[in-house]
Amino acid sequence: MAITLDQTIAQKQRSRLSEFVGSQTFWVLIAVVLACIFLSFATDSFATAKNLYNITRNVTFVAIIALGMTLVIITGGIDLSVGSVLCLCSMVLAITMNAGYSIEIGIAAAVGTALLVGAFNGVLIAYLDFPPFVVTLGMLSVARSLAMVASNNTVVFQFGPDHDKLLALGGGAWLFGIANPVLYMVILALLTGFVLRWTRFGRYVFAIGGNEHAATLTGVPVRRIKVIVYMISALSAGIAGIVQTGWLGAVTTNIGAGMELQVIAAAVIGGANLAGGVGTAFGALVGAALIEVIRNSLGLLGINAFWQGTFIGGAIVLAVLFDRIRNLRQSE
Amino acid sequence: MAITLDQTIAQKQRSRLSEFVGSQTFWVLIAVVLACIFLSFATDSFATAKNLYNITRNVTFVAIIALGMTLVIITGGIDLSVGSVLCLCSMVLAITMNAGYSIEIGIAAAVGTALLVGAFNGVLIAYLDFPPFVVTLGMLSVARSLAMVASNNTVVFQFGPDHDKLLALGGGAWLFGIANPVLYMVILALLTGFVLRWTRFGRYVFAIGGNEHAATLTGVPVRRIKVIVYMISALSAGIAGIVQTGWLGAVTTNIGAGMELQVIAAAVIGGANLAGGVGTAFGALVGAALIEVIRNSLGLLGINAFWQGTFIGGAIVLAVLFDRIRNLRQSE
Amino acid sequence: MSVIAFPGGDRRSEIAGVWLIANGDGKPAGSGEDGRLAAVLELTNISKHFGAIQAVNDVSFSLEAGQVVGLMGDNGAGKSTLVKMIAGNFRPSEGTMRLEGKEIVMHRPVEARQHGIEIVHQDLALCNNLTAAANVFLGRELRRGIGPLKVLDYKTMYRRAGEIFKELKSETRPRDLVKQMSGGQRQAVAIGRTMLSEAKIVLMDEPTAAISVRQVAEVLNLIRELRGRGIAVVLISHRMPDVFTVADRVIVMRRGRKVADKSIAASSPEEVTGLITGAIEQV
Amino acid sequence: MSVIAFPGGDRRSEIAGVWLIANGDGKPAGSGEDGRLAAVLELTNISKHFGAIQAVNDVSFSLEAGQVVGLMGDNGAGKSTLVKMIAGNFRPSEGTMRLEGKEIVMHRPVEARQHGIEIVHQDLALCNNLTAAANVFLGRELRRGIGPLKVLDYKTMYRRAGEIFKELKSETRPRDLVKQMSGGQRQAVAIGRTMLSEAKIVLMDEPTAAISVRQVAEVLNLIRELRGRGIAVVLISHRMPDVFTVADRVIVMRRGRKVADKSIAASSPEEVTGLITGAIEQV
Amino acid sequence: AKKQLVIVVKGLDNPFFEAINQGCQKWNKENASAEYECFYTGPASTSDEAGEAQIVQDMLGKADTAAIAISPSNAKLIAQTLKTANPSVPVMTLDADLAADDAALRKTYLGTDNYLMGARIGEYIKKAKPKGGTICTIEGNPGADNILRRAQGMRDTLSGKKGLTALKGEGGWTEVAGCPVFTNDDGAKGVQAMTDILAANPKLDAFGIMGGWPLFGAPQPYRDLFKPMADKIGKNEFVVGAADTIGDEVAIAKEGLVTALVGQRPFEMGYKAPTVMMDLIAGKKVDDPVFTGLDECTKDTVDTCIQK
Ligand SMILES: Nc1ncnc2c1ncn2[C@@H]1O[C@H](COP(=O)(O)OP(=O)(O)OP(=O)(O)O)[C@@H](O)[C@H]1O
Ligand SMILES: Nc1ncnc2c1ncn2[C@@H]1O[C@H](COP(=O)(O)OP(=O)(O)OP(=O)(O)O)[C@@H](O)[C@H]1O
Ligand SMILES: [Mg+2]
Ligand SMILES: [Mg+2]
Repeated sequence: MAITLDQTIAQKQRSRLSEFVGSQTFWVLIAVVLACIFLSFATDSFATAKNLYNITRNVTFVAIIALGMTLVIITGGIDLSVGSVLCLCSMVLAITMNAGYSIEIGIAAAVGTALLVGAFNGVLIAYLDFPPFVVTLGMLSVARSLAMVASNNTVVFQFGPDHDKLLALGGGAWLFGIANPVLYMVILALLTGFVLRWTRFGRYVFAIGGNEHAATLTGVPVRRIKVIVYMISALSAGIAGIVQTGWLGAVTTNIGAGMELQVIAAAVIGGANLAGGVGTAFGALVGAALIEVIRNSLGLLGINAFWQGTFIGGAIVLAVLFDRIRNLRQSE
Repeated sequence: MAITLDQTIAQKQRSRLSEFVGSQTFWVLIAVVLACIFLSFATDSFATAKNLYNITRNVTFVAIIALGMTLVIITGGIDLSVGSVLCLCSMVLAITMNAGYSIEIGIAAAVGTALLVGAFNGVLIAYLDFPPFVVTLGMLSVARSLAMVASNNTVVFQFGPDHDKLLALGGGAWLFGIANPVLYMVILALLTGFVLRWTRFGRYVFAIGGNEHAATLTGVPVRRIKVIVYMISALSAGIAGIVQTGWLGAVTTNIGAGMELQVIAAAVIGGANLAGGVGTAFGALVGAALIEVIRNSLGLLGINAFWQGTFIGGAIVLAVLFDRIRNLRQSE
Repeated sequence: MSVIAFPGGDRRSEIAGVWLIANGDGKPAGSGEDGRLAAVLELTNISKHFGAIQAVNDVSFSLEAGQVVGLMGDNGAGKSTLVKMIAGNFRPSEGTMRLEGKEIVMHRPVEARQHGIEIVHQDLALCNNLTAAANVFLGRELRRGIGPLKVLDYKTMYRRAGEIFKELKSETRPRDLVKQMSGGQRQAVAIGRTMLSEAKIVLMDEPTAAISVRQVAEVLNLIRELRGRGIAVVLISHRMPDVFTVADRVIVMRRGRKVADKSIAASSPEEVTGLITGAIEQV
Repeated sequence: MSVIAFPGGDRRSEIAGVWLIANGDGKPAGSGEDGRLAAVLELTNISKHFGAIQAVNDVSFSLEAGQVVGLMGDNGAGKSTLVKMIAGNFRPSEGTMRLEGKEIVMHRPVEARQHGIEIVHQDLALCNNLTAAANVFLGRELRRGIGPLKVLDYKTMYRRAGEIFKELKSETRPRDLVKQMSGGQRQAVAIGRTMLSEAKIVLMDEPTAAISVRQVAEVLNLIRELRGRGIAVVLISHRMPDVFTVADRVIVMRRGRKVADKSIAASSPEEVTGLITGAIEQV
Repeated sequence: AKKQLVIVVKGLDNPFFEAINQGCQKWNKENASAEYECFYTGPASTSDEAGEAQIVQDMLGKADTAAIAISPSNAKLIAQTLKTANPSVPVMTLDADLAADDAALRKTYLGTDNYLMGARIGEYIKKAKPKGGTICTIEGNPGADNILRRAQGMRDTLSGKKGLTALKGEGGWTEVAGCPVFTNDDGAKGVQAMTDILAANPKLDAFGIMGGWPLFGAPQPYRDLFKPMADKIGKNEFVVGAADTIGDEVAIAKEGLVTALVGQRPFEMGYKAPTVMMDLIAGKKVDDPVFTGLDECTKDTVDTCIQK
């Protein structure tokens, strides 16, 4: 044969680009872009600076949590508690600051709470082999209940001496008129992307999702990694909670209710596979963007509120349809 | 050796009883019984005919859907749309009867709607290989939206000529003072148990959950069975919706909201394994009962309402803990 | 159930009894008169591609009753794909199959079974959460009852599965979950499936991989017994000694094509190795 | 990367180069002076139970550098459990292990590797969603960078994995996903892991099950090469010919106990078969 | 144990009901030696209608319960529950009432006149823009009857006609496409939807906010949205009439970012309920309904508008 062993070994099967073009993330991105182009022509109000500012900002909260969720999903797990954890962390932040502590202490308390909750989830899942669905479903209930207990179920809207700092943190636009939450989202996405691709930790996350047993046998510290992953997921919810508190300027005990399903939808639309082993940080953003663009467009196009659920539900299914069709074509 | 091949082959490894005693369902049942005994002594009001009547009736709606959900979970799937399907079916029933049709036609319309929704879910999952989580998440959004469209978001509380029949169906107590919904639940549970244990269909449901690939290779009509399973799940939600409508006497577009997580919790607490292959009809009832007893007891014991979520979430985790501890002890 | 040790000499009649019940037909089929072998199955120009992958390419051969054919080839040569087509798991992209002279097209594994074609899959295709008996009868559960109301006949299934395991000399309890079973027991369950009805053809996809020498000997014995009954057996194996011990004929595949089809007596392990690796192009 | 065909004669030095880089130490370890074999590993009264199951029962033996030991036994005899203990996957319930005379207790697979013990697992232990190179380096990724900020060194890992596959004569592309690979390629990836560092002991749990004759020959060659370098090899296999071709010594286990431990020259396939099945009680 | 005067609210996740709880607790503190105590409960989520009915049953089954005040989220359902339970203790409604034909099931209603509340919001809007214009109604949970009643009150006032479900030019007012918007009691969602509606309809004249979520749940984005329009609001070129005076809402009114607030007095409800229940137990004659007042705030009256 003319092809030597060297050549075969050196061969790349597919370039990174062709791989990306074949991915679900790519098709969803195309859908988002097409939708944006369509809306720019169909309505006067879509392609305005103000609307784009709003859209990008609205995307962030779901997107930030979807980054953490993507890690969880890559390991083959799921985290249903994120909406409640967001609520709990916002409340801890609000109460701490309301009691007169500085913003640093408030954020530290919120982050600490998030890490604690995540560690609890993670330890039960990794060390006691609980099903992630069950543990985080329990936590969904517990975390919101604790937020009620902590706040005595009141609206907190006074954040003590650092009130304005907190509002600036979440509501300001420090750079080129881009909303701050968007900056955080981009930074966190780059960080997540970097971790997944370039660090040993990221490699292990994928390995666990691909074949947990194999990862254990080859000496990957599977349990430790899993605990960290659930801590990151809770942390991302906590960060979203802190930013959202700064944006909203008030915390009630029902913020983040039902958010878990939106976040999971965003991650899955962006290409994460609930069976584990597959997912990207970029996909999480794209998935969140698709959901927000649809929501925004329904408002702009003046579509009856009753129908909105149908469109959003339909979009969730359609996003995955691309991927299915491609797979079906390939296998037959 | 003294033991012949015949003896070995004839040997039963464990009796059905010892198997049951080792199961999670058993431990949860014990927990339910202990809680009931404790409550009977701790409060005057628990062991009253009226309270028991209420508890048993309250259990039914979650329990009926948990029966269908258990089938889905045994095949290794999940159905997040049940709460919305319940709402849609209730609404279809209400609107049909409100328009002057008889109760039979109303029920037929509701059941037809449920089967249609279930078939849609099932076909996407079985034939197009969609992840169940995604499809039913989409349907969660779509079905409720359709209920809003259908009812124009009004409260329906007039059920036409057969109004009283419907209320009797759901609110009456035709037999020994047992609430009608309880009767339906028991009948459906016996039916589900029978199907799972004694029919070929039930056998196939377990086979698919155990090893879908193997089931396909041996000629089990995997796709057909999966479609039927999702239809049954939607049907159970539809039946619960019909009964609940009869009990409530009014339908709004937010009944059944968030019910999916309760139902899944009930099934899982009762011993169904989200990885597939394991689950019983009896377990679904026991799981639903545990949740209801906890809810009821918190009220009777006068525990601060804010803490309720913590107790219920904790119970979900604890229920699975029994099982985990047993497994850990066995494996080390 | 009987607790008396099962006397070896009886075994044959006992298992025939099983088949009699299952089929309502005790006559062993397929074996021609006085040793002349009849073609049971004939494949003509069978091909199968998955998208761009040509897994099986223009393969023709025939199986004769009472003949054991070893099917060998490198990993990915297309062996499993070929037998799966015969077993009704895949439909050929091209080509025809004839069973006892009649062309057949199968859409589902059940149809293959109705034609008397049984298969033991490479990965055994077992459901860990079911009992051994349930696995043996998977896809053709026995039921009893009247009219449309039929329930699973647990008792008979346990009994028959027990009889089959006895015949296989395997210490496998029909009521145990497959999850807890050893490799050899799992093998027995998978092979047990082929014995439910009077098969004409039994396809075995690496039945001897990863089982110990003891069980290998048992599987080879079983294959001999099948041959004795006039059943055509296809044995896929990477183990040269197995094929040369038990097979009458060997077919070698390379990259989806058939590169050899000759009697064992006329071949040698060295030649077959050469054919598999490509050192020998074709014979 | 070089596209020039790789000349066979160079291979040895090339792979030594790989090890040099990996270990910073090119000297083959473990081979005693002028052929005298030193005991590398010594197991004393090792037992392991899982709950009520006694998987390994009071097993003692020693491994010597440059010796290939065949480990045989029925399914469930405890072979995998035994080698997993040596590889640090399980800790023995009882008994001690001595590496080059020093008692060792290992808590994690990483520690076994640090001691120079490598294992190829029975089910290969591959992650389908990762590339071949990622699988080879799983658990000991190469990283570059300064201080605490270290990133994965993709380039070097691809290059080294390529070199290892070349050494194994396997047409395996380091950048391909394992998901799409053939049985032989998967095997190459799993075996490739053992070649990352200068091992003293390589444990192989059924490396030849379900791969074709061609690859079997390659694996056996590789084992010979390991022996040549003074590495102790434990080969678990159900394939009698493999063991008798390549092993110097054979250990037979039955129901968790060691029932034989003798040199190949002094044994025979028949005897070993008898020991496995229990026809011969013990030697 | 003391006999209990039970208050069952729609859901614990709403700060409005917490104000009721505060009133209830204040009563307890002031009446520490009384033979009764006020006990506050409800389902975790406002959307859990069946859950509320179950709690009502539990409470009616309890021996300690001396009287019960219910805030029904699904009026028909609670009516049905009461019918079957046939309670021996006095029952009243609080904050939200049963339907007119079920009125016999409860002794009295204590709370806001929701229709009047909507009508007052409508009057403020009408006063600011007598010629009418385009409007968008922001509602809460799609099933919430009190919110629907408020919306009806506002529509009736704006149009001068009874019972229209959507305004199409009646009285000069038109509801734009995509409205009403349901926020599901989520402040952020409410503001996001309002932002979209404003973007799609730059010439919109008014918002009628029937539940205060966008203001008290997301005060900062609300400010961001309306700060650029503060001038127009001041000049009545743009009108926002909103419900409730919870949290930051009054401050927002002070900044001139809302034309008028019409608030309920939940604290008063919680505080008064035990007394009303004790009267019912004692068999005294009680008015039906007992309305708690409305607090109406505009930019000029913010410092005095809230009844203490
Ligand atoms: N369902 C499928 N979809 C796509 N490709 C497939 C499928 N099944 C098999 N193939 C491909 O077809 C080719 C032949 O595979 P097959 O399993 O028949 O090989 P084999 O000879 O049985 O190998 P082995 O000895 O490893 O079992 C391989 O390249 C394989 O990847
Ligand atoms: N993690 C575990 N937990 C419980 N039991 C185990 C575990 N691993 C192995 N066993 C049991 O220990 C015994 C020995 O198993 P082992 O895998 O070592 O056998 P083996 O000799 O490798 O067999 P095979 O040839 O089939 O690979 C078996 O009875 C097995 O069921
Ligand atoms: Mg194969
Ligand atoms: Mg093994």
